[in-house]
Amino acid sequence: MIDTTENAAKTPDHPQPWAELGLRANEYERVRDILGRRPTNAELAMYSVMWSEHCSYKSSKVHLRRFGEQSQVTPVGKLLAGIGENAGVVDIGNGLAVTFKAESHNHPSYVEPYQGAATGVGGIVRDILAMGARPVGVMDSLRFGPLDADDTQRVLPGVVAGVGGYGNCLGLPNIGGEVVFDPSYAGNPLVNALCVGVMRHEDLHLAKASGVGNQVILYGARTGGDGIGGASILASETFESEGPVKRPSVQVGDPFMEKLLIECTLELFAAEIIAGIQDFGAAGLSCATSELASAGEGGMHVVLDRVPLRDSTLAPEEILMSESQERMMAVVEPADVERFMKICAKWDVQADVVGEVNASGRLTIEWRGETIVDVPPRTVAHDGPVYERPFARPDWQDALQAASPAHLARPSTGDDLRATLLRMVGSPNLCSRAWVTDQYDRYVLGNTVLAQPEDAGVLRIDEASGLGIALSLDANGRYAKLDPYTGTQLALAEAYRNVAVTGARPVAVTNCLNFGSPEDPDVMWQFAEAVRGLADGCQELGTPVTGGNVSLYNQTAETAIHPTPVVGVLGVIDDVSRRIPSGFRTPGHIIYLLGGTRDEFGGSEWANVVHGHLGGLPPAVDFGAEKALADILHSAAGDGMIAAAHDVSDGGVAQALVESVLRHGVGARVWVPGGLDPFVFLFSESTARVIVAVPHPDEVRFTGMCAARGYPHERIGVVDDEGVLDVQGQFSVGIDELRRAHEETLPAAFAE
Amino acid sequence: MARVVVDVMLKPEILDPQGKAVHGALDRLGFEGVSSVRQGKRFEIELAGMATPEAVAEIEKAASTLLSNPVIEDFSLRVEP
Amino acid sequence: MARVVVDVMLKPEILDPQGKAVHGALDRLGFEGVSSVRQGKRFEIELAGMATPEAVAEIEKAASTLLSNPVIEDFSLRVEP
Amino acid sequence: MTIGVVTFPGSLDDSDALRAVRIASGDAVSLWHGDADLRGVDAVVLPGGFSYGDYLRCGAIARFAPIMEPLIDAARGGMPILGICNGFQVLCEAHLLPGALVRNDHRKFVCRDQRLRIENASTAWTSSYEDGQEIVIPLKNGEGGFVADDATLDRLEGEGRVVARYLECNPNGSYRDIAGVANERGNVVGLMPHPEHAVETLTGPSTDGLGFFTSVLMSMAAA
Ligand SMILES: Nc1ncnc2c1ncn2[C@@H]1O[C@H](COP(=O)(O)OP(=O)(O)O)[C@@H](O)[C@H]1O
Ligand SMILES: [Mg+2]
Repeated sequence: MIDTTENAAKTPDHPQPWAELGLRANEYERVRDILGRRPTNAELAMYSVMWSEHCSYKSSKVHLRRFGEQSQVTPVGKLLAGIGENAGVVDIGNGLAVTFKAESHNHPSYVEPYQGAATGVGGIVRDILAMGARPVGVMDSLRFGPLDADDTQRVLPGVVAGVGGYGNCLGLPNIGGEVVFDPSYAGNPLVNALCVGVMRHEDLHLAKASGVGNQVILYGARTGGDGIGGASILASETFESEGPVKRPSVQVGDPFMEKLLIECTLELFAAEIIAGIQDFGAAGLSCATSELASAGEGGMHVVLDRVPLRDSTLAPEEILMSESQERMMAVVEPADVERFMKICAKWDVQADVVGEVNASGRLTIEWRGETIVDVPPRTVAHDGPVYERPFARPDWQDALQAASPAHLARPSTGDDLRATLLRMVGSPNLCSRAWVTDQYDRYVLGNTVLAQPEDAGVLRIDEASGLGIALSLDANGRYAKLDPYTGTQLALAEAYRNVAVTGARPVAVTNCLNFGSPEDPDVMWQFAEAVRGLADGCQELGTPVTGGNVSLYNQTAETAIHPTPVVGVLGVIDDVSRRIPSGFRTPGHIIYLLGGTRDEFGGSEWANVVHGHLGGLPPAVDFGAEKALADILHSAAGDGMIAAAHDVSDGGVAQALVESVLRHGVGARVWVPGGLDPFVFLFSESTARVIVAVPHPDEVRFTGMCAARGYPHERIGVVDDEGVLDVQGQFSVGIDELRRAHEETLPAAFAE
Repeated sequence: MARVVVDVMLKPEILDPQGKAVHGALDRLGFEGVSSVRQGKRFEIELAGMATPEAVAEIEKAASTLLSNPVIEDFSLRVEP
Repeated sequence: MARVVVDVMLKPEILDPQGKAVHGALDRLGFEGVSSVRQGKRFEIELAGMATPEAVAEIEKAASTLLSNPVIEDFSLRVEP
Repeated sequence: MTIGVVTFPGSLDDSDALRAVRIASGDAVSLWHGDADLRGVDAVVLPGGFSYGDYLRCGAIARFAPIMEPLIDAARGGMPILGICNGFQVLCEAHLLPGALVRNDHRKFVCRDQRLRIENASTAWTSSYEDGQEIVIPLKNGEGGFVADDATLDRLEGEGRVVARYLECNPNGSYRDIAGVANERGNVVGLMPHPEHAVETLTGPSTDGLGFFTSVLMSMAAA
């Protein structure tokens, strides 16, 4: 029997499975208050999925408000859309705008690595598309347990193949990301995907259903029973607490369908027949209808029978909750419906009118001629519960910070330093990522100016003027564990610097905040600190947070992952032909280290690789210095003074030098600056530093600029073609040996 | 020498984009009367020895862990004469 | 309503990297006594009507033109009860 | 001189191929898979991508698109046709070129800057090169292993129809390191790597790919 609104009003005491659907008793009571009766099953499905942690941000909202309170102006102008929209939109000049956002697909990728990662890419691409933008690139930030753990062997190849399989098939270049190994992610891999898109200012489409009489069209894939309850159940509960109502909760992606959906949608935009649009993410129709209706001024009526199904046995509440991929919803004026359908037919995309915008102020849904949903849409989509979860600095935090790395044995002779270097460059977090990134197409679309292994991805946006963008995605869970406030700022600083070394001007920020259970006050404190750190950092840098994503409950039993705030920074470069690449190429170029080096090893890769140690304080952040450094790089790029630049971060100057010489297989002679301990010089992870290669004729001009701005700069070596990296007075090591150590690790780990 | 065949198909409720594409192509090429197509994998496993119950049990275990992912796929196994 | 199953396998002389990889994985997991693995495709085609000789002949034609590439693959077809 | 580039559902490198034609100073025309019409072009590029999602077999479904009928006729009549990656697969499926392309031997998608040797500089698409010239252009595929039986391979070698061969590394298990082949007449060429991604210093590893496009423009101008 159909549970109609009429029926619900008559049977107030009918027991309902609200707890199994993830609602708390107080939340269920609130639904009853809002409706003035018990919800129907369909309404219950909608509220439960939309009020889940994943969709409602109920634990994180109070903290995330900080981002919106900041200035929404970037160094290149006002945001065209900010927090609250599907994705933030940044004006980059020439009438063009860029939108970018990252999203997590952690738990699905653990359950079914290939499909979990693939549908993660698919979801974020639709988000960008729904802003009115043509997607032009993707990135992926990945974290796994130890490299040699069985589960990593199972999960990583599937995740990488899934990210590649979906993105490659869509024809979106993959321009960067991260791969990190740490025991804290064992059984809890993190798969964060980012998409960036481009539009003309006038094409900005915001998700809303307005205009009484306008038609609501569902287009794309048919709706099936896959992924039902995925949103509320997959993402918002820990692995252990799997309740009884779990359906097969994995979705399978169809990137070909998505490619058609993209081309079709872009043609619809160009034809100017879209009044409002919404992608289908988690929570499917529940989400799309209630969000569209809630953001518009009127109401909406939907005839659920008109939703094309892949499985005719689905119940109405299942149709509302299904997470079938590759679907979109558009609001279209009646006169345009025919043209809409024609364009869909051209691309072989199914489209059906499923509803209409009205002035009722309510979202009503009918099934077999009866009303099964009648709700105020805001209460579903925007006015969900908000929790002020208790948080407190963990009682172990002091002990962790007191366990300084100062007492760890350090290499003292040249031979020791050489052995340490070789061990580090081959270690899981510092070795070459080529085994992963060679599975991604970085060339498609023909606008990729820089991609992996460069510090940031750079895309040409406007062929005529050379206007382009740069993007980097970074995080360091070890730093964040030691101090979540500073650790988050370090992620911001690194992403900012990675963008700056290409010569681009960093302008805006997105994030994906991966944490454990918000019900644990320790975790909630980490989260609050991370948000505070990011907000303060962005304020200082003048780069607003434009949007982001939160993934909570990343934990197995009582153990949470390291707090892992992944930060994405977008930069603008006026002329991509001025970009600075990262590798040394030309013998005779002079190598400079910009920025000051201190004895900073808390959370460092050296402490991790050599001693398995995590303790002390992470490196200090200095946003003033980061800004000054970015300015220098930007000016130097404009004047063509620098031939190569590479960020110094994990593994220190040693790692940066190794990557710089291996890029084009040249050699280098390097000396330890006076007054610096060779070990500290090589392996400290002090921030606000880069190494650059300067052609001899530009040297005076370049150092003059650094001096004028009071920025520390030290001549530390010269590029040569001797085939060795020589650290004078300490050791030297052949490029071939370095290359082997750097490149063997991942292929060996995943050899068949 | 015996042969074990393992067929792995996506569960019925899971989207099968490949089957869908093949179905579409059959329609366009004018092959009529097809109501659905599902595409799966077929493994032909040759054993060095006989298909003893132990050997088959081993392959069965491999089928459920390595050859298929029970979250999205079903498998069936048979010994060929 | 009838079902036609089409199995498509690479010709024996064509290298089958997937089968080889499965074989390697079986070895590493300690499944012994496997002498070779080949991986192919299985199509389950549901007909709207009966499996008349004409309908089957149609599917046979589809199998040899669309579902398999005769340069590298062999197929076999059977009607399931 | 006009060169058409066909867009199938799932074509990805079509805009790049059009750009490459323009950079080589040709007139680029976009062709649609659903039209049985070559719009009067002088040559055609079948671009890379995942037509129909590469489901079933790469190129197997695209091979039956309406545009393939006039294209197959034109190919038989001597029109220069270049199939890049997915386009190569379509040409093999259409039996305009011998052999087939199968899953990479390492079973992973691979994207790398690939060194090649041009083995035959007398086809419609390679006349700007020298025989034996080495070039570096991007390669990106999941099913790029060229296979054929020995007799076919011997015939291809004997008739000089191996157009390009992989050097330094065989990235996908292709028999005899074959990266590209031609039909008997030399007007139809299939190539697994992507010359259209190596036409600008800013975005490619080299500009070595431009020669494919200048070759055909020059040979047509001469004809
Ligand atoms: N999962 C990935 N996807 C794409 N590119 C990646 C991925 N992981 C790492 N990379 C790329 O590999 C290079 C090296 O990565 P990493 O050492 O983490 O860079 P950095 O320390 O500068 O952030 C960078 O260009 C980065 O973008
Ligand atoms: Mg970097």
